[in-house]
Amino acid sequence: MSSTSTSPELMEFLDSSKPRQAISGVTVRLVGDSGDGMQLLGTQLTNVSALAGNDVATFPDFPAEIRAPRGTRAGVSGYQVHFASEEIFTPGDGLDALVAMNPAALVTNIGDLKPAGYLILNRDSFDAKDLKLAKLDQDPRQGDRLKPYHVIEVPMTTLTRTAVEGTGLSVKEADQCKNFFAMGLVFWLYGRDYRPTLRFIEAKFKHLPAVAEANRRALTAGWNYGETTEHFASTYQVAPARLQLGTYKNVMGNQALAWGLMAAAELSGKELFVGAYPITPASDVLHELSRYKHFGVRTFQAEDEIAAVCSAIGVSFGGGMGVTVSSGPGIALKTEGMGLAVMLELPLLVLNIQRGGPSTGLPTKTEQADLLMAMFGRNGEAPLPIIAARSPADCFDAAIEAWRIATRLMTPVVLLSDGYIANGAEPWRIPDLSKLPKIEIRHPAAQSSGEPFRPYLRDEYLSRPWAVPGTSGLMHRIGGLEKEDVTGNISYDPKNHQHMVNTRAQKVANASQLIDPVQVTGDDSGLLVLSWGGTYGACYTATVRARAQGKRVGHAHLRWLNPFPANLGEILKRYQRVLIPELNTGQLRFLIDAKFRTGAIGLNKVQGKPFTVSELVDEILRLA
Amino acid sequence: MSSTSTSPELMEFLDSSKPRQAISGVTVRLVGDSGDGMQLLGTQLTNVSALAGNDVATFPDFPAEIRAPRGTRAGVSGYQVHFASEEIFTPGDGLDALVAMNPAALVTNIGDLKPAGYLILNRDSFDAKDLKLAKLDQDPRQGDRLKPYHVIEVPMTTLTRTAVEGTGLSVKEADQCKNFFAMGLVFWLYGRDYRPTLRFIEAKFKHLPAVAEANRRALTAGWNYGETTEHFASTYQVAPARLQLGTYKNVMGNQALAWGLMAAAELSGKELFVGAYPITPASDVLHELSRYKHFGVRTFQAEDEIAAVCSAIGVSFGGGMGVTVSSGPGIALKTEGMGLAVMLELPLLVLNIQRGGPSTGLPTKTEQADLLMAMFGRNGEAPLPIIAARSPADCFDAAIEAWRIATRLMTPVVLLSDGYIANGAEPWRIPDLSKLPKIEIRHPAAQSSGEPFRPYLRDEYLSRPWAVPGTSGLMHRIGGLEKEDVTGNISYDPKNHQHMVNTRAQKVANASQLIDPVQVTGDDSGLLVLSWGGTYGACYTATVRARAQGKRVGHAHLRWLNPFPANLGEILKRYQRVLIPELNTGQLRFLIDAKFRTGAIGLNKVQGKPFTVSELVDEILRLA
Amino acid sequence: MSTDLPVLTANDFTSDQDVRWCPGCGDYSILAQMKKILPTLGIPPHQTVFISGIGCSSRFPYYVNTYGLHSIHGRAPAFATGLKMTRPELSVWVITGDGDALSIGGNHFIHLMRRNVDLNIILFNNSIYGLTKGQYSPTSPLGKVTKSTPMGSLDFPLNPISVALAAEATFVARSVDTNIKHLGEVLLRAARHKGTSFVEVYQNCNVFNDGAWDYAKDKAVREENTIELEHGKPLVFAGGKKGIRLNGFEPEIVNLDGRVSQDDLLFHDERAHSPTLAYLLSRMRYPEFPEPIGVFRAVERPTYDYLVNHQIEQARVQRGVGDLQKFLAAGDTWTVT
Amino acid sequence: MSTDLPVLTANDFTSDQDVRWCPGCGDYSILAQMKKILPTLGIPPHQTVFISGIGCSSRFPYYVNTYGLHSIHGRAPAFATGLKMTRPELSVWVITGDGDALSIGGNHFIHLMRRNVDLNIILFNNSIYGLTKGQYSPTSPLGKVTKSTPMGSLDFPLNPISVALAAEATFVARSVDTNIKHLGEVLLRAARHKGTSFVEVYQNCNVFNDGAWDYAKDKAVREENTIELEHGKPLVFAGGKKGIRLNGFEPEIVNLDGRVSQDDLLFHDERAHSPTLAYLLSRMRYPEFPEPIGVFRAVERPTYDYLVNHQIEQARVQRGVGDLQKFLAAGDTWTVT
Ligand SMILES: Cc1ncc(C[n+]2csc(CCOP(=O)(O)OP(=O)(O)O)c2C)c(N)n1
Ligand SMILES: Cc1ncc(C[n+]2csc(CCOP(=O)(O)OP(=O)(O)O)c2C)c(N)n1
Ligand code: SF4
Ligand code: SF4
Ligand SMILES: [Mg+2]
Ligand SMILES: [Mg+2]
Repeated sequence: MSSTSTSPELMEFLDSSKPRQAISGVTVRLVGDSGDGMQLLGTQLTNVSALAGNDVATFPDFPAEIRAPRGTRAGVSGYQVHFASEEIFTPGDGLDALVAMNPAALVTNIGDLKPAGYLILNRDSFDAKDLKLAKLDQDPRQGDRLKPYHVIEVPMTTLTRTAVEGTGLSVKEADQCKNFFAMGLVFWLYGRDYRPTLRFIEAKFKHLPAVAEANRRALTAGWNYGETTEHFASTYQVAPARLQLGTYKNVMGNQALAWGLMAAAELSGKELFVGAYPITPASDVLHELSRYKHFGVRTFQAEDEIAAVCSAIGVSFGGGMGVTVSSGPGIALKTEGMGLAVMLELPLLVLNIQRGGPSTGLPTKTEQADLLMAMFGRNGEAPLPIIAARSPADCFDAAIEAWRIATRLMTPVVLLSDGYIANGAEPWRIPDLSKLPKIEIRHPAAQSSGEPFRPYLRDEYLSRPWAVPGTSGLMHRIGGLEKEDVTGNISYDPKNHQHMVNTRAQKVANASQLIDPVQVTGDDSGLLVLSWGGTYGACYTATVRARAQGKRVGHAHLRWLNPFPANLGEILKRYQRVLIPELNTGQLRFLIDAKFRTGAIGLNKVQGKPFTVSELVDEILRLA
Repeated sequence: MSSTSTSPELMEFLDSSKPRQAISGVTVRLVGDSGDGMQLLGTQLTNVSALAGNDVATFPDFPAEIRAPRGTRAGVSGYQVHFASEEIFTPGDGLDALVAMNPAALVTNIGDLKPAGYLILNRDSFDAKDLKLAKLDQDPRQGDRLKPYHVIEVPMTTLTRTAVEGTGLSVKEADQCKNFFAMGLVFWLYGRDYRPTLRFIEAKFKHLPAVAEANRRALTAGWNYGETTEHFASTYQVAPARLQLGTYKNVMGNQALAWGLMAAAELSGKELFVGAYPITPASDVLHELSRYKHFGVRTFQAEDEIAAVCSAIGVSFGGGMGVTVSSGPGIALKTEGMGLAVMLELPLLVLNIQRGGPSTGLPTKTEQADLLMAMFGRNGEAPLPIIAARSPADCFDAAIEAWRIATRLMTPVVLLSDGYIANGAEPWRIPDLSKLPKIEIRHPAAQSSGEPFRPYLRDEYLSRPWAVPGTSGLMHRIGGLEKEDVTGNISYDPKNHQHMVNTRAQKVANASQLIDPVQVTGDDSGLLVLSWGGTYGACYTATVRARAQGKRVGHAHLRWLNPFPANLGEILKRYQRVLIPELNTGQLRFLIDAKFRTGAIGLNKVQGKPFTVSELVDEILRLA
Repeated sequence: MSTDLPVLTANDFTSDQDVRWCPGCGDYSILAQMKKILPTLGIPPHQTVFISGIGCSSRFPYYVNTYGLHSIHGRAPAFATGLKMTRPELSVWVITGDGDALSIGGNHFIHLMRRNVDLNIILFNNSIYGLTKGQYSPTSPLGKVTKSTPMGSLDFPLNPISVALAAEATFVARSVDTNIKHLGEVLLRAARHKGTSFVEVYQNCNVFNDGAWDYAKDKAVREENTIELEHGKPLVFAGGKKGIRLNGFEPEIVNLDGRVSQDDLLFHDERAHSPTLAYLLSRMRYPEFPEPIGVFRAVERPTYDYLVNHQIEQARVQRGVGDLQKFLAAGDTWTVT
Repeated sequence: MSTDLPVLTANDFTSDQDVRWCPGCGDYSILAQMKKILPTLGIPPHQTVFISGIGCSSRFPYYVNTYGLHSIHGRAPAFATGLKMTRPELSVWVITGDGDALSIGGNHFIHLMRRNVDLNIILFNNSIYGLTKGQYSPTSPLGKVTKSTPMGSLDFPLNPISVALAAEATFVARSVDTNIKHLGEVLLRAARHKGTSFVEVYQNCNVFNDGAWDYAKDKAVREENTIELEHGKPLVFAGGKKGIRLNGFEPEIVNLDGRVSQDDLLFHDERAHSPTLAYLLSRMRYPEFPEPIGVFRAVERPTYDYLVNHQIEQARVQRGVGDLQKFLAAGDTWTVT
């Protein structure tokens, strides 16, 4: 299913007879029961908005249970979409519209709706049973609580049932179409082109024509409902954003990560191998990659995370592209294997899609609390480079860069993403692969001198040769015991050990010569906001806003956490204060303080949720 | 075999006819092939010296191989003993005497012998084959190399064979007695009482009377050789040290650790459980404890380190004393389990007998490089208290203190020791258990209200109740998912998560109210030497010496690495400079810099060996 | 004060937590049977402990009003072993899934079996990873199309019963979630066995692997596709119309049509000295054979917890109860006065 | 340029490293046999890889002049699986110990078996932890007194052959370190088998467990205590004087004294469809029975590395070789101009 819609004007045809109000951006959250298809609804709204040329950022949020009890608060699943005619970097703070499919969804989300925002409810889901499931004594629609909002109650279930009558669906099946009714209504309200969704329905229900027909009808019914009801005085129009020239598609973080790995493989002339054990929110990387066997991608669902990392090291030993992906608890299990990779000095990517911790923690929630584990979570002195992706689309580039460093320096690299990035979506400019720099990899050639091969002879970056089994004359044996430099033989010599510890550290430090210096946006004195990973968008946006309010604020974002870019110390010095916002208790701040002794200020949130821009703005205004 | 020798005068009877020279302390190193019994020899010398009332400190050093090829450099095994008439804290730097059983042992150790020191060689082991095994082109006794020393060549093999003639031993067996010959000679030289060793021989070879007799004869022959040969002009006499009043015995670190755990169990009214998987240098804790079943000690050799830590957590859940012990690579495997223990808030001791890393590293060598793994080696925000033992005897107290905090705060505690402490030995004053403070543990009593039990209701230190299965009315379920405070129910609530992350951190921080403030010896301004773990003795001794040379130097030693003692920040401020010597690349320094932003100076050695006092003195003189 | 034991009911074993499995999940049925047999064991809730790993099935402890530990993925046997070694008087159940027990937890599983710790381990086998939303598991058939194997899985499945038997298990049984009478009986037998009782339960995951066990569940066909093992009885199925006979080492299906009589059939012996018969039965798989349900093997061997605690007692008899002060003061000592 | 293959010798497979096992260790003998068979396989050293875990036995790779990976404790099968999936043309050997394979590595071991990755795994079974100086291992007998079990071990031992068979192994064999002819032949058979070849070798640790296998090694008694398996042949031992007959599911020893003939004996079938016979043989343990040595089972099943790479090819046939640029540009896209 490939379609390139180059002209937003097409939408004219779908336009409403009602007046159209132009706005620069909208944040909508769709909430309902896990079984209500909210994730699908959100994905479609994201997609059509992206296709409309808007910039888009999303935030899906779902429970840990597969199917938490229907109608309960624990079962509420949500999807937030922010689309705009300007470049945006977060899924938005306050909601312009909230679509709530049941009382549990309403009460758990209403707090985020802006005053005067649209609250669209499924009126059919507010009977006594629904209220009881949501543990409500009283109907939340009674009293003054909803007064501040523009409440629109729609009998969605009834209207959907009517719309799909005659398709042959059972009542239960018919009711499952109501998310498409809601979708139609939302699409109408924001002037979205629903034809991509019609195509989606066609493809998805190829083998269930009745269901396809019912969903199409529900979607149209929702649209028509908006057009005919008196509730809405006007529709809203969000013009295309002026993004960089190019062809775009909408990507989720885990998808972009998978594609980035495939691109890195291609750029380095390797075939990709990913050893993984399923774990939320990392599994989708495995799922995605398992579909591309025709690209030579080998995925291995190992018996556990230990086997996963070890299999990947085995692959790298064999000259392949060894990658492993997991999340917190799974990464904890890989630490011994990662230590071995440090000792072997083989390239390896360890992807950690961070989630709420500690322990099993909050599996479906986001957090940035595995940075120090990435730095120090191995026995002995076992440094390795660490890179963090900053947004869904950025995962693509981060994967390539990680592999570039891993192969150049013959070292395992940790790539940090998180649940927010992994499941979030944004427009991604499709790169021209032929223009991306190749990843040069040289394997030493066969040798017939009869001399023993020297696997730890180093180059100018202290990187050792990647000799590949099958090459004649290069037979060598390596392992986890300390080894003599150059020869790679086991060595218990004290001086050699010191030398090797220093060398491994220096090699990782050398990465700072291979990575970009950190760049600052905004002011170059006053307050510096220093961010890493998925908080990029919120921090960037907040600094823009703070400057708009006349504050002297700069923003720097760290892509590499280890080593730090060479110019970081010098940049930190320019500012009077440094604010480090993190979704942990201050892990980067800890590293920065230890290294630069800046006395940075932390803004720390550990709630399984990303920062809102306003939380950041408030803090910046307080400090700047 | 219990014997209390209260009177060093007994030794008179064993005294030599040669003149006796009184000295305050001696450092002897015994080196030979792994098969030569050097460890046994060293242990005996340690023992008799301790029994003579000397203060003693030792440093055994042996290869990773079980039996490295005989006579090679890789196979050299050594044991250094420092005994003195004053309190000492290290096994000594320069050697007063070196006993070398073969050429490989000679060339790999001669560098540490002081000029004019005794070099005692087994002349029978210097034939062409021996030289070849040691990869020597030339006999090291030739040329000027040994000129600076007092070389005494003894045909030990020949003399031993003669001595044991008639006992019925084969030549091979006879040759195995030559370490006792060497022992006799050394005992003679330093006026050691050899009767405890005779008792040892009797007990050890109870079932091999011929071997016992031969060893006895070899020992006596060695003694007599000293007495009759012209080589020695005098013997040396080291008077008893003026240690604190009390009854002493000689302990090795792992032994003291095991006994400390048993004492902690007794003090808290618990039975001890240790789940472990063998690993050097931690296995001896398991071995030692497995012998005390009549104390109710249950040892469990688990299938791996993961099972080991999990079994211990299971025990703690059941109200028992759950302990697990391992070393670096094994601890790496425990990280997921430790994270769970943090979440469960159950007491647990995780003992890490650190060794050279990373990865398999240098299994039989010492290092302090797992501190940051102890701090941060878990996914998510998972803080726990960390204590480090400072010497072999101190392991006893550290174990008790660790368990006291673990139970008081319901938290896993990491106890760090290292290979140097584990295998080193020193005199230990046997405590009066009845005078040690009890470890108060209260388990909530049965409840019949029918109300659900609240497992996360906290006390003034934020500690939760330790309700034990089998208690009626307290049934509750806990796990690794984030839980609601007080009730312990699973909770995905953002605010609760923040609260729990903060609470767990605060609880660990509260330990600073329960531990001793850090104490400074020496000057309270100038240079502060800040140490932790096994470098205590060397740092203490070095600061004493530096002060003796007129420098303004203080010494502070950290027993708790997390949290830091409450007064640490204030103490650091008093000094102009802070020097942190560590057997790693600067891990404590990193923590100190991050927390106090002191800009401490590191002295870092990663050579699998402890600091020598003079290395430290040199650095202190340079800085103070 | 009355000393009568209160009569317990399923209610006493019901916790106050909402059950959060998908509607229709086979786990409900297993929970119901468990809550039915628990009150009959004469063990009060507070002397019962449920320990689980991670997975849908591993949520089980939250739903029974006993002590419970929802641990980490695959490691429940290790927690349970430690607990039982030190608290042998407690009744301990381990709840696990096919991924939990046989993928990440395979090693602890076999070591639990060989040690024969006196506890019960119930494996909810849905041949899929439920909680992580549908990847294949070690019991998924070859060629299974799942989220992680879009072209079909390539890993030859493990047979949990075979593995348990090879790992020296003393009690091995199988049942089916919806065959509630059978399941209840098997759980009861497991509870009563001294030693590690391993029960594999075919459990339907109606969301990610619906119908995987239909052949063993559907009333219409289950008599053809399963065979109930009864100690000392011949292997008869299909309502008495068919049986299993031995042909060398291979079982074969025979019609009990008169020419072959029950006496010619293979007789079940759950107490056989060697596990070979049980192993042979474990190799009978659908569709070639009806799959045995019931108790494959039930033999006695001293339990690990017994042996451990017995050794403690022995040591105390041999050496006296340890006196720590005396112990510390013993050996080569000297006194500074 | 000549295309003749150079004739290889044991020397070509000898590395420049000093061998550091204890004098007298059984590992030497296994190394010698390995270096004897390697040159006969027609695979040059540079296409051969040895992967090991940690233990005395796991030092093995250093001593053969091939590519080698001395990995971490228990995980060698995982490294080897990754390597072989991506480099199926290499000849891969895994060297492991009884602790390495069955204690910490038990899970990887069973998953290797079921996947049937085309490699050879040789377990040096000395029934002890050598490298860590003498703790009991999963194959140590009950009651074994070791450093960690001064009153005797309580863990019922695992039977490596039974476990391998239950984990769906396709090639399972056993030999003895000093029975060099037999060992050489078994290693050769293992090398030639397509799929995972598992060989248990009884290896003497003369330092920490000397004599553990004397019954199977000593010339004087080994004929009485072992039985050489030969495909299609009756189970005869003790120089032809005794044999093994089946009594129900239990083997029994019979004297071949004329009243019982070879035809009455159990015949070995290493290719049997079901692994039950091999399993039964694995249960024959000293001292009750002579222990079988040789090949218990050797059957064909597609190898994991083949299947993985075949799926890649299939995908390419079905969907064409992937064009990444085209792939990235596909789907719902829009262009900003
Ligand atoms: C260390 C670790 N790895 C992975 C996971 C993710 N995970 C949770 S449950 C599960 C498997 C569930 O399958 P199964 O054991 O069959 O249980 P089911 O959900 O089917 O009942 C996985 C992979 C985890 N929680 N921890
Ligand atoms: C993670 C980890 N745990 C423990 C060890 C220590 N260790 C090394 S080898 C070994 C067991 C050796 O026994 P086995 O596998 O039977 O090999 P053998 O030495 O007998 O040949 C152990 C426990 C280790 N190196 N790594
Ligand atoms: S996903 Fe499957 S196993 Fe899990 S609760 Fe739902 S139906 Fe049951
Ligand atoms: S300890 Fe045992 S297994 Fe290890 S090398 Fe020595 S004899 Fe061999
Ligand atoms: Mg499952
Ligand atoms: Mg072994």
